[in-house]
Amino acid sequence: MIALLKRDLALAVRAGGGFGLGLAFFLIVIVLVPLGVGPEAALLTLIAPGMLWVAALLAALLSLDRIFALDFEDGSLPLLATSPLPLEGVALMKGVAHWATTGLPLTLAAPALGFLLNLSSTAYVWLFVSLAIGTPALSMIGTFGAALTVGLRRGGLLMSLLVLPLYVPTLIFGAEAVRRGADGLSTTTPLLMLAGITLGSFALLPFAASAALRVNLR
Amino acid sequence: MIALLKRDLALAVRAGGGFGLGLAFFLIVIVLVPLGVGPEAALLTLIAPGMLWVAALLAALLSLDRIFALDFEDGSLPLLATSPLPLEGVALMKGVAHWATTGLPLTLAAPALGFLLNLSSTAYVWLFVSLAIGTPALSMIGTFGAALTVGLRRGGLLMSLLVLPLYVPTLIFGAEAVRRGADGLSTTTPLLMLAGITLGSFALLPFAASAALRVNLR
Amino acid sequence: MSIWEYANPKKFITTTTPIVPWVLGLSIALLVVGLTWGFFFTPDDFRQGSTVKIIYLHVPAALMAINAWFVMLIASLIWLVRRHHVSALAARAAAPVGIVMTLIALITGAIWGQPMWGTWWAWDPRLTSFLILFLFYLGYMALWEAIEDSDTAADLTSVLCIVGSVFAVLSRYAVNFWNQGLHQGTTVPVATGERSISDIFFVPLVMCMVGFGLLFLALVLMRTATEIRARRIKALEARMRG
Amino acid sequence: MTLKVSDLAVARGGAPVLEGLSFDVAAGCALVVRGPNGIGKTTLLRTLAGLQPAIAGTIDFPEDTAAYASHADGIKAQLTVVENLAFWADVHGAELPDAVFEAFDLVDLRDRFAGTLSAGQKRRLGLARLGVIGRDVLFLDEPTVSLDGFSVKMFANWLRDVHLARGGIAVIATHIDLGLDAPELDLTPFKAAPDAAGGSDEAFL
Amino acid sequence: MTLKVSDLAVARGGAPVLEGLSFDVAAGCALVVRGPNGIGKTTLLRTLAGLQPAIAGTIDFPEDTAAYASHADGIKAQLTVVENLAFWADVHGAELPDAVFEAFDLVDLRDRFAGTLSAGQKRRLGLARLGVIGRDVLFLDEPTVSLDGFSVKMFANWLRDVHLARGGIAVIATHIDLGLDAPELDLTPFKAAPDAAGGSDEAFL
Ligand code: HEM
Ligand SMILES: Nc1ncnc2c1ncn2[C@@H]1O[C@H](COP(=O)(O)OP(=O)(O)OP(=O)(O)O)[C@@H](O)[C@H]1O
Ligand SMILES: Nc1ncnc2c1ncn2[C@@H]1O[C@H](COP(=O)(O)OP(=O)(O)OP(=O)(O)O)[C@@H](O)[C@H]1O
Ligand SMILES: [Mg+2]
Ligand SMILES: [Mg+2]
Repeated sequence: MIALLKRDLALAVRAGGGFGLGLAFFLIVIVLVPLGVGPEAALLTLIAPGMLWVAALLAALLSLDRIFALDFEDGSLPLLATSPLPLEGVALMKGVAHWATTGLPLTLAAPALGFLLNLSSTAYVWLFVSLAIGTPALSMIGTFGAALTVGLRRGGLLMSLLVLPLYVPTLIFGAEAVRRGADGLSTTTPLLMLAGITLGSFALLPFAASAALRVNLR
Repeated sequence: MIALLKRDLALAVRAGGGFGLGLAFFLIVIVLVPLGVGPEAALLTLIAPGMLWVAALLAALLSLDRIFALDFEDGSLPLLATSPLPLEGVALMKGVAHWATTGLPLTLAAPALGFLLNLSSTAYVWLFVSLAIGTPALSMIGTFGAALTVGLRRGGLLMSLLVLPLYVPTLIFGAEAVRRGADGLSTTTPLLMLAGITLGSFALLPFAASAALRVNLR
Repeated sequence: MSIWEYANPKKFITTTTPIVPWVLGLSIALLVVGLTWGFFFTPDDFRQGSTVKIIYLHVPAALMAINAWFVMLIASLIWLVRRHHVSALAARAAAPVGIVMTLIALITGAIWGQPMWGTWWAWDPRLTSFLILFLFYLGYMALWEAIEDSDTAADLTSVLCIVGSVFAVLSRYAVNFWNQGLHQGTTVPVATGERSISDIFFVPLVMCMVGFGLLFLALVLMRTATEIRARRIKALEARMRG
Repeated sequence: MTLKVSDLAVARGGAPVLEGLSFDVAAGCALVVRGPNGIGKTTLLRTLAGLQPAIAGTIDFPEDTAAYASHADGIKAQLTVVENLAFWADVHGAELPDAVFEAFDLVDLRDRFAGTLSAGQKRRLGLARLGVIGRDVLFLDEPTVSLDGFSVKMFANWLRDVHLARGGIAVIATHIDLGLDAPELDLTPFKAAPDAAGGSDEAFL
Repeated sequence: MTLKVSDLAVARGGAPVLEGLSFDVAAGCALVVRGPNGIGKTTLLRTLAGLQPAIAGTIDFPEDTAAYASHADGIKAQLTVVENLAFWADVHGAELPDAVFEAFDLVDLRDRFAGTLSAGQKRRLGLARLGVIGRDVLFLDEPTVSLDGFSVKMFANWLRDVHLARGGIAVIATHIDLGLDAPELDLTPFKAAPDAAGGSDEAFL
């Protein structure tokens, strides 16, 4: 299973791989928002926590279709399915690899980008913490969505449709944690909920994802 | 050339095609923003014009990689390139097909969705008009971006990176038109600029796109 | 004889075809009586005026919207465990009915909200979670449409339905949490059931709810039969080709 | 170790394709599957490899000993030849022996990115995977497509002298002659009748 | 109409692959290109078809008469067999003659979605495109991959009796014997020397 993780990370950093592009997309959404909404600093401060989380979510979403589609197209997936690796493990590793190439860089960069949206100073640490706790859930839920749509040609957009409603709780608790941080309130509850979602996703969704993969490989 | 348009539209409405998914994505982004930003109606009204345009832009963006990648993967593209169709015409038709399956439904639906963001009532008509004028430019610029990245495996995200800066003028003028409409100001200048961008894109970008395609097919 | 015999497509059609008109007739009768009673023979509410009467559409539709998802969930589980095609097709048939119910609830709510809260839409927890439910329906139906092979589609949509249900419940709690203390004054229901609604509203309301329930049942039975026949045509065509 | 197939029926896209297939392949033997386009060779091999369920009959061989190979070889264009093979060796917990590069004429191509290989070179890389993962029961769907005459012979030699010699089994669908001394199975007589049972739509007929 | 190639040199991935190639193919004649894997057959055909530039030499034949066909046939899985062919006919402003379906044994498959065809059936569909678009100069890269013996013969017959008979030209790269009575060109002697000129890096050497 570690071999799979290593390969996926190697592929991500090679030419044409996805590393850094999720981050770039995140940056661009953050840049577009002030262009669309207008430059008033007070307004931006108000919407910053929510928009940062929405941008993170969209960036995660946009790279989901890489998770299985490439392996499906070049025939790796049936070969992995008939290999000694359990398919649940494959799904789990795919989720981890997606997080390492998307969620992790995004989490590290988000505080630096917060200032583009004039995020209030008390919120930076909570932005970092909430993304660190919440983005793994985004990756794992996305892996499930990718597994559902892997057989379909360009299932990418359909996958977005399936995955986005599943992202709602993560988004709400994540943005709420940052907003409370910005207002100086306690962030314990939303962070606990986020942690719960992440743990639950990693515990259960690999099984759902591998079931979907098995059906799609049929 | 009409044959190509007809085929692309037929493919879009077949199973697994992209028709309606751009629209669904638009809807979902519009739903996510309040979930992230919070439910205050006054705040939403303020950011509605900008967010609607940003959402339209992201929806257009997400379906760009369908434009050429499918034809590239199954080998249609070299065959089209060696057919009697001029490659400029191919690029133009691809842009038109993308608009018909993404920009058009989005324009028709946007006013109905404006009320989710509590858009002020004077702005609805300008939202519709600005999207009707501006979304063709999004499709044509996107076609150029798709042509640039067609050879790359999963160029989708890289393409976003290339295309988004090109979208900036359209976004600024589009959102500005709606915002002025909401405030009861004159919308003539931004709408004229939008029209200019669209006409210019359709006049020039097919040539750029076909040049990019020729290089990528080499 | 076990209940599972009715899971045979032919048996299902022969059993339900004679029942459907009765169910449909009864539901229409109940709805006609309930709605007429509700609209014309109940007094206006002292605070809400005549707009209160939209409750006879709004509440039953909202209830059925949620129940339809439950039906889909149960049918999906049955399909995954026992692999009865009728079950999968019933889930498929329930989705469009459910999404229409959701839409009716949303639209009547919006129409109601305009005079009550002065806005078509507010991000109230209840409304928000309904909008999310709408998205779940949309995704579920899109997945059915996108997959060529029927059994594959049934399997995948069932998995989605189960995972989706968990997340729908989670969303409900999240939404409640998110809107806490932010949106006073618009806590939707004037009435939570029996307590603050007087009998004079209550009896026609119950009639409408039962009427909607039966209507849902009739529509799902009819649509399931249609789906079965469509599958049958597809199967026969496949055989003729092969 | 034997591969025993009895009274097998397989379906594709919900419709029965083949029925009543029975055959045994003993350790160290190969079976060449033949038949016109569309008869069901690919479907049969996928079923044997466990990628899709059979609609009737039994397939019997020791678990976790099978490997499947088709036109799509799971080759990553951005990895080099060595990296591609090393990955599959790793997944199967096997070594990456140098002999494989010689057996499949990949010595000169070791450090080339797989994306820059020609059709036949890519095919050789795909086949080399079989030499790496050390599975005993191989299901091969048109393994020699795009290979030149020399490479076909080379592959046949590997199959005979390495794989079968150590007691392996191979079931091979092919349209060309591999030069293997193996029994052939023509699928034409096993074509499913138009009204054959077992399709996924059966309940609806 | 003749295809005249003189002193051609072609490159792949920036490196020269073949050099000094000269040959003529007259109207009504075919040329079979042979050579081991990786020698440059695909590169040569792509260059002839105008999909990539030559690094030296000239290629001469009437403009807009060429068609290229390789493993990827531009088949849309979501369109039926008829729809796929009708599209290409439309693009080339040609009719869709019924004879094509017979010539390529597609009569029974007319209304099947192309995605549900077997490998060989798909290949036949891809080849049928050549019968529809009415181009005179065909560049075919391993056209018979995955075809059974009967289909290979059928294709060879179409090529001889329809395409060449009406004065067409065909250049075919293949590893198997098509049973065509055509001259063969072995590329091995034309392999570019390691220090051949014309690579994209030349200015830096
Ligand atoms: C788009 C807007 C709306 C949506 C989506 C919506 C949704 C719902 C839902 C889901 C229920 C059923 C809850 C249950 O029984 O558990 C419900 C019930 C109800 N709604 Fe709405 N609602 C909307 C607008 C309104 C408005 C504007 C009013 C009136 C001011 C209203 C008044 C009620 C009442 C009185 C009930 C019955 C309460 C009960 O039985 O618990 N709703 N609504
Ligand atoms: N994209 C590429 N980048 C760099 N080199 C390449 C690329 N594709 C092929 N080559 C190399 O160019 C040479 C010629 O390749 P080409 O595909 O033309 O061979 P071929 O004769 O068609 O072989 P085959 O019979 O295997 O199809 C080979 O040595 C190959 O390794
Ligand atoms: N995805 C699919 N859906 C429905 N039918 C299919 C599908 N794929 C193949 N078929 C049909 O199933 C039958 C068996 O196909 P299969 O691919 O097993 O044939 P094959 O013997 O491998 O042929 P070939 O030699 O052309 O590869 C064919 O009639 C084919 O048309
Ligand atoms: Mg096959
Ligand atoms: Mg080649």
